[in-house]
Amino acid sequence: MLKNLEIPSMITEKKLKDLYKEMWTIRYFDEKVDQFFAKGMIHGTTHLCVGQEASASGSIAVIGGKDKIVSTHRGHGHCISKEGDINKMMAELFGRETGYCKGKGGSMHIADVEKGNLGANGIVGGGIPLAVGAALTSKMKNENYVVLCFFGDGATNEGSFHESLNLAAIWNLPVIFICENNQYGMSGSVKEMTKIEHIATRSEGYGIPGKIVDGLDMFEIMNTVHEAVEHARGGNGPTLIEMKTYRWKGHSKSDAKKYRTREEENEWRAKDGIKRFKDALIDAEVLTEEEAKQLQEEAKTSIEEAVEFAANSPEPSIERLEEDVFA
Amino acid sequence: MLKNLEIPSMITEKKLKDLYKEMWTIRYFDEKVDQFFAKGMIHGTTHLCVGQEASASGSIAVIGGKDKIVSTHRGHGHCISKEGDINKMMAELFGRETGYCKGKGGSMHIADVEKGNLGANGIVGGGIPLAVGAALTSKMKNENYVVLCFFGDGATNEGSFHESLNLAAIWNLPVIFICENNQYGMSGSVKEMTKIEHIATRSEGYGIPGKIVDGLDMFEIMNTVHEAVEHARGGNGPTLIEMKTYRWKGHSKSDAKKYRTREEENEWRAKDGIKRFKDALIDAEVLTEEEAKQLQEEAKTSIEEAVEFAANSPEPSIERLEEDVFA
Amino acid sequence: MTTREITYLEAVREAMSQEMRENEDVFILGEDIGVYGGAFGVTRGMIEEFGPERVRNTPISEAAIAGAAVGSALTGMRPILELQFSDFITIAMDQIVNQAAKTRYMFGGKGKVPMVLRTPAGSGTGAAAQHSQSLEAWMAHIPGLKVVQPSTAYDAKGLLKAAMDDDNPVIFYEHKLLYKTSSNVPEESYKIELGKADIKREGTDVTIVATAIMVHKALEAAEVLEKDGISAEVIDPRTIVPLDKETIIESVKKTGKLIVVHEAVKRGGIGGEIVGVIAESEAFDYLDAPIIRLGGKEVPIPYNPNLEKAAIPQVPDIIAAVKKTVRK
Amino acid sequence: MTTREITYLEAVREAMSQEMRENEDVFILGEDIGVYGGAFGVTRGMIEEFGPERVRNTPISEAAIAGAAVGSALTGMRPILELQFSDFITIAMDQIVNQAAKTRYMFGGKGKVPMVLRTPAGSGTGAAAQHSQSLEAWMAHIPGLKVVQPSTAYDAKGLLKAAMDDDNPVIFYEHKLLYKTSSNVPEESYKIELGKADIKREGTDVTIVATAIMVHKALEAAEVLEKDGISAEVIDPRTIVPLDKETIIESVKKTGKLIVVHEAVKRGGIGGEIVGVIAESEAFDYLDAPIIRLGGKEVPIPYNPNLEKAAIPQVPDIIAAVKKTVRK
Ligand SMILES: Cc1ncc(C[n+]2csc(CCOP(=O)(O)OP(=O)(O)O)c2C)c(N)n1
Ligand SMILES: Cc1ncc(C[n+]2csc(CCOP(=O)(O)OP(=O)(O)O)c2C)c(N)n1
Ligand SMILES: [Mg+2]
Ligand SMILES: [Mg+2]
Repeated sequence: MLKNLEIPSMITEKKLKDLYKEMWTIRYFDEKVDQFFAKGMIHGTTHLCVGQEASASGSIAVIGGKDKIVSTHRGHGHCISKEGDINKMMAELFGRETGYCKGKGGSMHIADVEKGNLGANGIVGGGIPLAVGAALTSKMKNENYVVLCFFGDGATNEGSFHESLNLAAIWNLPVIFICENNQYGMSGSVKEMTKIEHIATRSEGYGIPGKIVDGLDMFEIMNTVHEAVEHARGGNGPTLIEMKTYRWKGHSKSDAKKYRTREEENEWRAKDGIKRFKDALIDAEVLTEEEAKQLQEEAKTSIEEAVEFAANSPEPSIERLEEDVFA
Repeated sequence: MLKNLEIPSMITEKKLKDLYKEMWTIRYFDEKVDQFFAKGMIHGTTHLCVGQEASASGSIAVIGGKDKIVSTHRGHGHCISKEGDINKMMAELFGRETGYCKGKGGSMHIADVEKGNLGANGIVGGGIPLAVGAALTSKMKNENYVVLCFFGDGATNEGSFHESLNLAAIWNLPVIFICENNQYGMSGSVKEMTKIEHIATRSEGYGIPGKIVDGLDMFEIMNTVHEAVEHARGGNGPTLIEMKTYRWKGHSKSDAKKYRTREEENEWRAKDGIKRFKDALIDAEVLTEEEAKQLQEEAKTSIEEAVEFAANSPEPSIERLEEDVFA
Repeated sequence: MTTREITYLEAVREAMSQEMRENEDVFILGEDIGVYGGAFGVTRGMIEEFGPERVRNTPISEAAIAGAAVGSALTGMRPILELQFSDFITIAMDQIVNQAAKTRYMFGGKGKVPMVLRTPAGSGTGAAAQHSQSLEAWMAHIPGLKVVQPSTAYDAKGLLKAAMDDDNPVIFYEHKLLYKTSSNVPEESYKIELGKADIKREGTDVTIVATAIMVHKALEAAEVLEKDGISAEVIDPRTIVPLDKETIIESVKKTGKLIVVHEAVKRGGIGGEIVGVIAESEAFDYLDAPIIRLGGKEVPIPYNPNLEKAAIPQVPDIIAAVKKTVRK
Repeated sequence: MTTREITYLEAVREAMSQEMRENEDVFILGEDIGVYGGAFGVTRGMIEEFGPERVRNTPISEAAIAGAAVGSALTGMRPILELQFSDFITIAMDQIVNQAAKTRYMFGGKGKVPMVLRTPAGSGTGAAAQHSQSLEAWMAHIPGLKVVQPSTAYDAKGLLKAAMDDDNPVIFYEHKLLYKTSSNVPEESYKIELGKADIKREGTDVTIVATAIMVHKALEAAEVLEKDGISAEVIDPRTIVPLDKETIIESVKKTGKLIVVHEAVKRGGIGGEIVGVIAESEAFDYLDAPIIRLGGKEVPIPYNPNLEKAAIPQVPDIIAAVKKTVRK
């Protein structure tokens, strides 16, 4: 344990610094994407995770390279945390040949199968059964990896959520279901769309543990996910973890945010997960203000470089259109 | 309250006798159908509710004519309890013009829309969202009817179950979800297919009351459903009621029942809901042995008449094939 | 009738609003259709007028909301279900195909399911593989469903009125890229009968049957072709179930040549059905060139805008197909 | 190769069992496939041989089990998913259509989804509207899926081997009424390449393209027609994706007449696709009669056995169609 910090043992001082930088990388990445969309420079739509960095970074921090994640439409953070290459990400958003999906997928389909990121998904709840399948492989092939399955609060009202949790439960599969409860679907609030206080309550219907964590507290996140991962690796099956968080931006490209108040937004912004992490690290003397500033700066620069890379990459040639359908 | 019997106030002595006869009608109906199928006299397949009469009869006993039910593939009992016409039912199984569906539906699609039976359903879990819709109409049109929505234990693992309960919960709809937990799907036991002790636990994930009742105890069933109906009529939304019961026969036409033991079957058969009801009624002096025998006899005769009716009914003419697709 | 130019999107909204003012049984349900106004803004302002009971914001539960629509229709309401993207019908298929479409028949002619499922289809917005499909052929294959694909604001309003008046489940496809297009639309409520094709342009040399957004591409192509002395007739079936076979057959008898164009993947698309109808009809004997179908390539819709465009027929493809046919 | 007569059902089981003995990555999942042996008994005995880890009984959760198959395929397994009735694909559509079919393309050519979805289709068992559909045309419309419809025990075994060897999602339709039919089948494992039609009977006067159970009805019709001096060629595409266009085109060039027969509802069925392929091919010029498509009527499958039979093409319908065509 690092001075005063209760954290999983694999989290070194170096890792904490990396995480701090990673969180800024995520934020700057999505801030940049936001600007591009606002200027109409990017095709399609996108879902930004500004404000939600902690649930991605904290969760993925405690798993290893052979472990896997299943992400969502709001997936840039997950990808970056799972050792994603921001150049390839930005290139994909630009629709370029050098992007993760050769420009064929766009924001909603970025995946990095080699690194264990089984992909964002454009279908709300669509990735949850996939995570169960990936965990089944781990079990059947004795590969001993775990799968972190991310989804939003809105997704927990899809049938796929229900069926998947039950299936993973009865088969004791090594999958951790992580609900990033940012209080809203597109516009429907959890309060309106469910009659329960906490989504974690739903775990009871599947006979698996349910946990509620402050989704802006990196330490609570790391500890809780770590515990669930150990539980899963021990052959004890899945856990449902609800992380209370908030998206700072609108749902997607165009969103007047009429369904929530400015006050609410400000309250949540004040709880900024990055700032809290920084304060804790400085408190624990892992980081100095100076270093913090530098890491933040490095993150920012890396995004500029990614933009550079993307902008200089070629468009996919039309001849590629009909490739990649079948293996 | 009738002597020593705790029952909802609308249940008169006459009604109790009717119910006793009704339960036998259900049993004899399905025993007869079983014979016909065994002899290959009926086309298709069927799902018999022999042994499960109480959950149908007891539940439907406490609702009125304008209330509605949504039934399942194992739906003969529900239909009979909801004032179904056994002649039309038998004729439907025979595929005749005079059947409920003019011979077009068969066992899995018997419906009596006028009587408030919105139909059996061949899709496990397929009727649950329909029940929510019917309850929505009640609310929007201020019709103040309730909907009893039946489904099996297996159906509670379908996404439609989950989505529907949540939707009915947040909209406070007057629907009572009744899980006839007969311990098995086709062959998968509740023990294998869920990790929970009681399906009623799932109610917690929707913020609605969950009740567990002995599905072979007519009185417990009537009281519990009655309470849920009052709750719903009061605008307080749905309840999930789990009724523990057992199907005496195989799942459908052909079933070697390898997934369960003879001992288990015998244990459950010993708890026969009809016999228990009779004993209680005799105890309470609502019924004499004599009367009981007579009612049972009447039930049996009515089935013979239904067979007669069906057998003498005409086949639908081929010209009718393309009718009834559109209204 | 007083008309004015409004957009396709406004036409859809106006048809719903007028109907909801007149018929208490009509209501709309769907994801984010309240203050958000729906993913494409079609219902914007409606919750303010009709309130949250009649403009019902739902959870993200496509199966349940589709089933709730079916169940409410079966018991006397006339729901309009807005499905955020037509691709999401994949989650609601049981309720649409096994329940809504079959209920009346299975019940032997009892009960009816008067509902409209409105949903935006098609590519062109960069939303990629899971948000850009054109799956109307699936629906057309299911007895018990009617399938509508308006191509103009005028048609959208009149066809939606007919769909809402129909006592059966109607799948109403709105093409995303058409939402902002406009045409002259009467202020009053009016109905365009389901099953009547519209000859969007008369011609004598070749018949082009085109659906949804392809109607506009076909018209563009026809204009170019005119300069080359080729007179193309452009037919918009408007509803693919029921399909107005007569109008197409008559046209082919006149021109002797047929091109069918849709955005949906060509393989298994509704184009095959139209070709089949002609190939077994009296018009067959009038054909003097092979029938050409144009449709989407056999790929999921890609993200990159150039690839995205190349995945579906464009004006030059139509021109080339016509020239090939006419030259024969 | 040693052959013996076994049923279609046994052939399917044997193909799976042989593969599972050879390849540890292959497993099967589905509802009641354990001691119950599956709704039609196809997997009977398999859990005893392979154990419950490789013959996985699932809850009634079609979306999740389909998704679990996709997810496990994407990570290195080769699952076979048994869907109890093909109608239930309506509940698993998102996972099949939006995930399995598109994953590789969306990911820009990374990842693969080697899975087989086996499922019984068709009418004739009295199971009525929700258990008797033939929905293969839906699948054929989706880029990224392959679609197989074996008509004999021999084909079933060889095609299933090819499907299991394929690195892509394959939808494998088994016709319920064919399960008990038998033919000579080699004991050893063998593969029939996907995309190769089989000429089940050679002929010169008319080409009949028939799928699944209709192959047998077409053969019966051909025998009757022979007595009337009409020589019919019967082609079984065996896989509708990929479709062996060449074989069909060559045949039509020879006979000049085409009948297409399938059990699925004619409107929007795969017959339209086949007609479309011919109508735009070089074979068009050889046609000397309209092409007749036979398919299911525009009704849900009814329960009554007479109505049920009348809802789909029967031998006399095929004979009548051929006579009408040949007379022309
Ligand atoms: C099946 C499906 N339904 C609806 C949508 C449209 N949609 C995209 S994101 C979204 C909200 C999802 O909410 P949540 O799961 O809470 O995730 P968040 O966006 O808040 O991260 C909706 C409705 C979709 N993509 N897929
Ligand atoms: C969607 C769907 N999946 C599978 C089936 C096949 N099937 C019919 S009944 C049944 C078992 C249902 O179990 P349960 O819900 O417990 O009802 P029970 O039969 O025990 O009354 C199954 C698997 C079906 N009809 N529909
Ligand atoms: Mg959310
Ligand atoms: Mg059961």
